[in-house]
Amino acid sequence: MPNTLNMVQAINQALMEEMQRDETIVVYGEDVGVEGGVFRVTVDLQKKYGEKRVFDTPLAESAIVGTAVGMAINGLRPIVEMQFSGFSYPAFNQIISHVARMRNRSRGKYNLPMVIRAPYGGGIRALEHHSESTEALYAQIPGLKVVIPSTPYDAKGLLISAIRDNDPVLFWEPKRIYRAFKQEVPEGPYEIPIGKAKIIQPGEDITVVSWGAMVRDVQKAIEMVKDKDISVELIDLRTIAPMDRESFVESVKKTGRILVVHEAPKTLGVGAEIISIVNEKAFLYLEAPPTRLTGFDTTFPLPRGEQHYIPTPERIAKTIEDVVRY
Amino acid sequence: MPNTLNMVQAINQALMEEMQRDETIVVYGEDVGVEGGVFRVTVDLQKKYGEKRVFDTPLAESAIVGTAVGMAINGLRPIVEMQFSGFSYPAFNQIISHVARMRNRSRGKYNLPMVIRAPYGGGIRALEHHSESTEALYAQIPGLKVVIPSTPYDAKGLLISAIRDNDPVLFWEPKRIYRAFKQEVPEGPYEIPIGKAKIIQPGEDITVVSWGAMVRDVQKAIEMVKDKDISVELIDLRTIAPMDRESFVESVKKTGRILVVHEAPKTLGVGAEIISIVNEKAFLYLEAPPTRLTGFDTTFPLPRGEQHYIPTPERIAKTIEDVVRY
Amino acid sequence: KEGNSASENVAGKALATPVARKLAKDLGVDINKVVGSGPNGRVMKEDIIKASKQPSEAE
Amino acid sequence: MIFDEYNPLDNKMYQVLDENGNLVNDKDVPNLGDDELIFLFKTMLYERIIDEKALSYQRQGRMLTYAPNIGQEAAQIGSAYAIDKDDWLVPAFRELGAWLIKGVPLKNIYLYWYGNEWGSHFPDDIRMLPVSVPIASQLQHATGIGMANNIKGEKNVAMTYVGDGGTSHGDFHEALNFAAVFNAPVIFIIQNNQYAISTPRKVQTKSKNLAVKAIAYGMPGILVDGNDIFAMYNASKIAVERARNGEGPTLIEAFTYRLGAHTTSDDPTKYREDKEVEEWKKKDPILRFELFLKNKGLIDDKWIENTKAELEKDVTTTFEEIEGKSDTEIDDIFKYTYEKMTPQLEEQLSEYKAFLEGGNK
Amino acid sequence: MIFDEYNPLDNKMYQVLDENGNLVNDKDVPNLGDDELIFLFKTMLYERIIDEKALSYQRQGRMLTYAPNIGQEAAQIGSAYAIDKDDWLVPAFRELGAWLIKGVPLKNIYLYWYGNEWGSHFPDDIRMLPVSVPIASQLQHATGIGMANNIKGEKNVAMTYVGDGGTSHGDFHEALNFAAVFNAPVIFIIQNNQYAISTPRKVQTKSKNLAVKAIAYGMPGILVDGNDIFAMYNASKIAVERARNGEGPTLIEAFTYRLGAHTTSDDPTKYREDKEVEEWKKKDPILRFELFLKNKGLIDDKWIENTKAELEKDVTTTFEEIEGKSDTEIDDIFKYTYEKMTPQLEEQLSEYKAFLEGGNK
Ligand SMILES: Cc1ncc(C[n+]2csc(CCOP(=O)(O)OP(=O)(O)O)c2C)c(N)n1
Ligand SMILES: Cc1ncc(C[n+]2csc(CCOP(=O)(O)OP(=O)(O)O)c2C)c(N)n1
Ligand SMILES: [Mg+2]
Ligand SMILES: [Mg+2]
Ligand SMILES: [Mg+2]
Repeated sequence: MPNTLNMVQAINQALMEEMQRDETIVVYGEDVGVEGGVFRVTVDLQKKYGEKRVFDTPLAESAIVGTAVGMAINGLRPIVEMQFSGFSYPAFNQIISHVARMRNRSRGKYNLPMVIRAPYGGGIRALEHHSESTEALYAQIPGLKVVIPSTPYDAKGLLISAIRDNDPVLFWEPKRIYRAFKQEVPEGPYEIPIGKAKIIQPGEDITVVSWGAMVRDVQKAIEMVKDKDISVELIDLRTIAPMDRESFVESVKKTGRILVVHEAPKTLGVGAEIISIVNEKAFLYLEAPPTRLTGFDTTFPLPRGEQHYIPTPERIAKTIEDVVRY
Repeated sequence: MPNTLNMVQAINQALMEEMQRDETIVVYGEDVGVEGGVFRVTVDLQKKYGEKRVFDTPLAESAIVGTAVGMAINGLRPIVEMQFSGFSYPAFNQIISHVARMRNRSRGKYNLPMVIRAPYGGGIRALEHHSESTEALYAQIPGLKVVIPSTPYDAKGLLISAIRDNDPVLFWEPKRIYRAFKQEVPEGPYEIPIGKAKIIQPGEDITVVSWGAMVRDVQKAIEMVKDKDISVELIDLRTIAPMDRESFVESVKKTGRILVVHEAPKTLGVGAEIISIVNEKAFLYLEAPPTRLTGFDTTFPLPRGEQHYIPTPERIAKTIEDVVRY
Repeated sequence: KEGNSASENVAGKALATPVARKLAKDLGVDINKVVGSGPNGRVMKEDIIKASKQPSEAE
Repeated sequence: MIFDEYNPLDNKMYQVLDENGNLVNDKDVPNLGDDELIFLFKTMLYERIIDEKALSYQRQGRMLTYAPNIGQEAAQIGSAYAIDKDDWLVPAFRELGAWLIKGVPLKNIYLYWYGNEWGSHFPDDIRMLPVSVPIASQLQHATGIGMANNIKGEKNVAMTYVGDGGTSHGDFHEALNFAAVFNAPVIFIIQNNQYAISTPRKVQTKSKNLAVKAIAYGMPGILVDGNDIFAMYNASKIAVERARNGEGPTLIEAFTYRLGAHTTSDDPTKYREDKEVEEWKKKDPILRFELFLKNKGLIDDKWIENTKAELEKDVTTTFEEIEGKSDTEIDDIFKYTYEKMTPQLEEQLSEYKAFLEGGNK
Repeated sequence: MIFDEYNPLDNKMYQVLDENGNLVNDKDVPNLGDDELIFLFKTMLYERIIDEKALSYQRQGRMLTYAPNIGQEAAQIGSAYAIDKDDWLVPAFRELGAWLIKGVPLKNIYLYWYGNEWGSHFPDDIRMLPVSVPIASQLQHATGIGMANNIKGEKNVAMTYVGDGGTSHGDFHEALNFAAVFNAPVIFIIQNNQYAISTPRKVQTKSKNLAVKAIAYGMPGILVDGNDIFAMYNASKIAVERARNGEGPTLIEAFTYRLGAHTTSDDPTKYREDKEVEEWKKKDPILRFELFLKNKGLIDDKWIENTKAELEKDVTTTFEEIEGKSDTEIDDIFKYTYEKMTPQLEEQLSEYKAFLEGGNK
């Protein structure tokens, strides 16, 4: 039977299967139990695995993450949800001061096999704080891994890897494409390695790096420039930290040009790091300035403005052309 | 009478004078009142201005910042202290969700003329969390300004500007040089503009950008390469956000080479942003890869390891040479 | 690693700094055809200037 | 004093008007004129209609996500009516009735939910903060406002709101603790509507009720029937007077119920029984106030019908004023990040405009 | 049951042994053998000597910043003695006595304060977390450990510590609330030593005492003389038994005093009167326990003298084992960020080593 799933379903399936395999896995957070999450990502988990392993908590992100630290030390593999990535900030101290550092602090006596999941990014015409793309905040913290899938297939495989990883992983789910499309997703477990980007399509003239929901928009842009005889190599970063530097460095050595597209603000966004790495590793191959197309350096606007904020396929296409024609 | 002050004294004097000038200024935080702060930065303020305007709070960073938001809306200009920048994380939600956004959220009805001060950076052989350099976390947040002085003179002038600014300013004080040296500091008020870097010395062969305590180490490194006939243009960024892009872009147009030196971890540190800007604005002038010399992508070590972490003048000198000889 | 004979540009694209590339463009030199004398066959500014002074060789 | 009589440790709940519109407690009828009573009732109706209209617009695809207040009108209006024009109102996001009492024009409110930041730019003389989405974070702002009043020697107070869910958050703890320590003139209203999205009150905390949490801060707390506008008004009035007299903060738990969904994105049948909802419908705060006013001869069905029609017209007109005309202006996205645009922002704005002017989108 | 007898709302403090070593409460003498009593006393002496030695090393420039425990030995040792080997200890940073009871080697402890991460790598079988510097954050870890025990069906408990200052923090609130909601087997010990650095207890909170804060979470709380090792042990033992029997968490306020400075960087004369310190010196927990044991004929001056000499030797030897030999190995800075070094870290490490090998530093 073909298993054609959207991203919500693929993530749910990964959770279902992994919880079956490993009974030390627990899932908790605000509204993840009875209701199955505000996006229904954890639906039916409580029915299947009971209230001990899947449960709702009081409304307190710091404690959700902080207790997960304790649980992980005490032999469980907690998977906790931040209802939106924009509500992870109350847990920021636990994340940076403990989640990221317990292994190093204890010189390996304690490690934290935990996953923090959150719906992430803009584009669903939501209230303030519900559209955040702040992966750069977390990707800069030593000791954390940050993963952002762009397809149902990847979401399942990456989440399984995240769950099995012995280090803490932030799993940020691009909610804009939660239900945007379905894909064949194999039943049963498979791992997609953390720290490995994916070349979505090879090309000769320019390297475009993106992740999450923006990948689809880049693909649309690529369609638009096809008739202009521009051949794009598209890389889906998939893991933001630790970053797969070789993927785009090797690509740039071939194309000589690179564009990073992300939804987060420009300043100190992940694009900055990618460009710096390209400078370090492929400087002599550069034929045009490494370029960023990103959200603005402003707060993400309320719905009546968000269409301006997220780079559109048209803007991406134009920027690709600009870089290639440089 | 000459006013020769170290940085602690210069900051204290700025606070003293500004509180005199403007009675809407209040100063509070953990141990800032009776004790005058664990580094004695706020010493004697309570004596002079009383317990209403200078006071100790319960131990709760989120409330310290959160109440400052309310105070600023209600007509005061609060200056609050985080005892160390590594203890600002419990306030992270207030900072990113409110401090940075109140003006935009209310379309200008409310603005927040407040300053968050904190001792910052490593090098004093302190306990865990007491040596953090995480300016990149805050500098990427739209709506915040982030200032880091490198001398007593600048500290006073920048702090006065920060206090008078109608937007929230994070004033991060490099504690390693709190008492490292004295400088002539004029009595009475003067402003050093926020958002303007300072060319500490002009040079021809390479641009070095740094800030805070690292500036002194770069200066030592410059001494070391002098006899190698390398002429360095040294820029003290002073404001991390919003960044004075022209300062280093114009410099690179002249030197063709740039090195950024900071204490924070490499990945997604402020160096990445500077290098990306150089790529955007001065690409065709580049004669060598823009380079970063930074802390490692690890947690800042406990005292017996910190000598390895912070780039030394020797490492800086070597890197300057490498870039120039490229 | 210091060899400057096995220039990579023979196979395809030149290794060069942005400054050198700009110079080549300004002087109307196809940088991919210049033999580099720098590390790893990097095309140096001098190489470009030299090439610009020579009549273009047969392809 | 009702704060002594109704000790939350005994789980006693303060009530004046029962479900049938009868006074359980004659002596506690607030000293309000008939015009005031009618004004309060009318505001409750207005609130209800605003909610119902918004929900119907939303169903028609004309409105975005909306958080209704149905069932909580008394908790909001009864409390907010106890503060004055110079006092501050610091909302969470579900206090429509309080905002209306504070004088926020409906146009602002609808504009906010319609997805435009200008909705939160209230008229100059309205001392209310914008909606605060991060749960419980606003309480600290209220405390800060109160602290500032003490510092400046002003007599204003701040009234602030949080949900039952919000009491679990660290910011709740810190805000109340600071308020007590600094004797800040703040009234903390918990709208305990029994749910935080799908999560029932009993999952939030094991404390006997939410009012007892006041003990942890050394401030008075009281459990009040939140569907009883008189009880809410009385308790709030006392708290406001205490605050104004320099006696510090107060915690009020308004025991109420969210009759509708959490927001229009929510389906409450997933986590609660219809029966429960039906039971609470009988306690509808509008119903009992209506009965009281009718008994008193202040209103009748005709009056209600006319008033509703008039209010509905106002609501419809207001919505139409913003509908389809409220797209964000591009400049506005950039102009309010700082007092003055940074060179970075100017550059990004002009690049984007150039792109659009190039005939692109 | 002492938790009923000593209601924190009445501000009653539980005490067994008074300042003069006399029993105020005969029936409450814990059922401990003579060897155990002597062990406890010896551990108190050991703790005192470790502190005093560390302070003197620090003054000599041989030790870095150090946080002494002097005066708080009973609060720490009395509580920690109530848990078993399989139970978890989740420290803040000022619980030296508890760590010793838990079996952490002094070498680890000194190594930690000496500035090397290996100090926090306790022997495999010791269920204790490293020092948690961010105030109150550790409480949530303890709650999580307790929740995990419930999920796994294990009978261990977690004992965790926080200071009076820490009770003001949001993390305190959330940790206690979660613990109660999930009925987690956790014992929360507040060491109320009257100061958070320079900030006195009365600035932290207006609550009657810190134990009443338990009411906000629906858990039992008790105020205990923290300088009385018997009272601390008894209250803790009951709390541990409750936790182990599935009755959930308990809050214990140990009323004590920090006789020394906050840390070696602190000068307490800036913020408190010598007189106050002198008053508290009379309540020294070692003093009263010593008197008790002497009255009981279990120890005498000679024994004390010998024991101190023996302990001092141990302390000196241990410090000398680490002094000057505890520089961090470069690889260690990189190796424990992740299970496996990332390519980035490998590169940074090898670049740095290459730099050093190039004869540089
Ligand atoms: C810090 C934070 N976490 C999560 C959310 C998502 N969220 C929005 S409303 C809500 C429930 C709030 O419940 P309650 O405080 O009882 O208020 P009510 O919705 O019942 O009015 C949640 C979890 C949020 N807005 N902020
Ligand atoms: C979140 C945080 N803020 C500030 C500090 C700095 N700091 C270290 S100890 C301390 C006081 C702690 O007081 P208390 O909780 O009473 O514990 P005690 O030191 O008295 O044992 C402070 C403010 C910190 N470690 N963590
Ligand atoms: Mg994992
Ligand atoms: Mg609620
Ligand atoms: Mg204390």
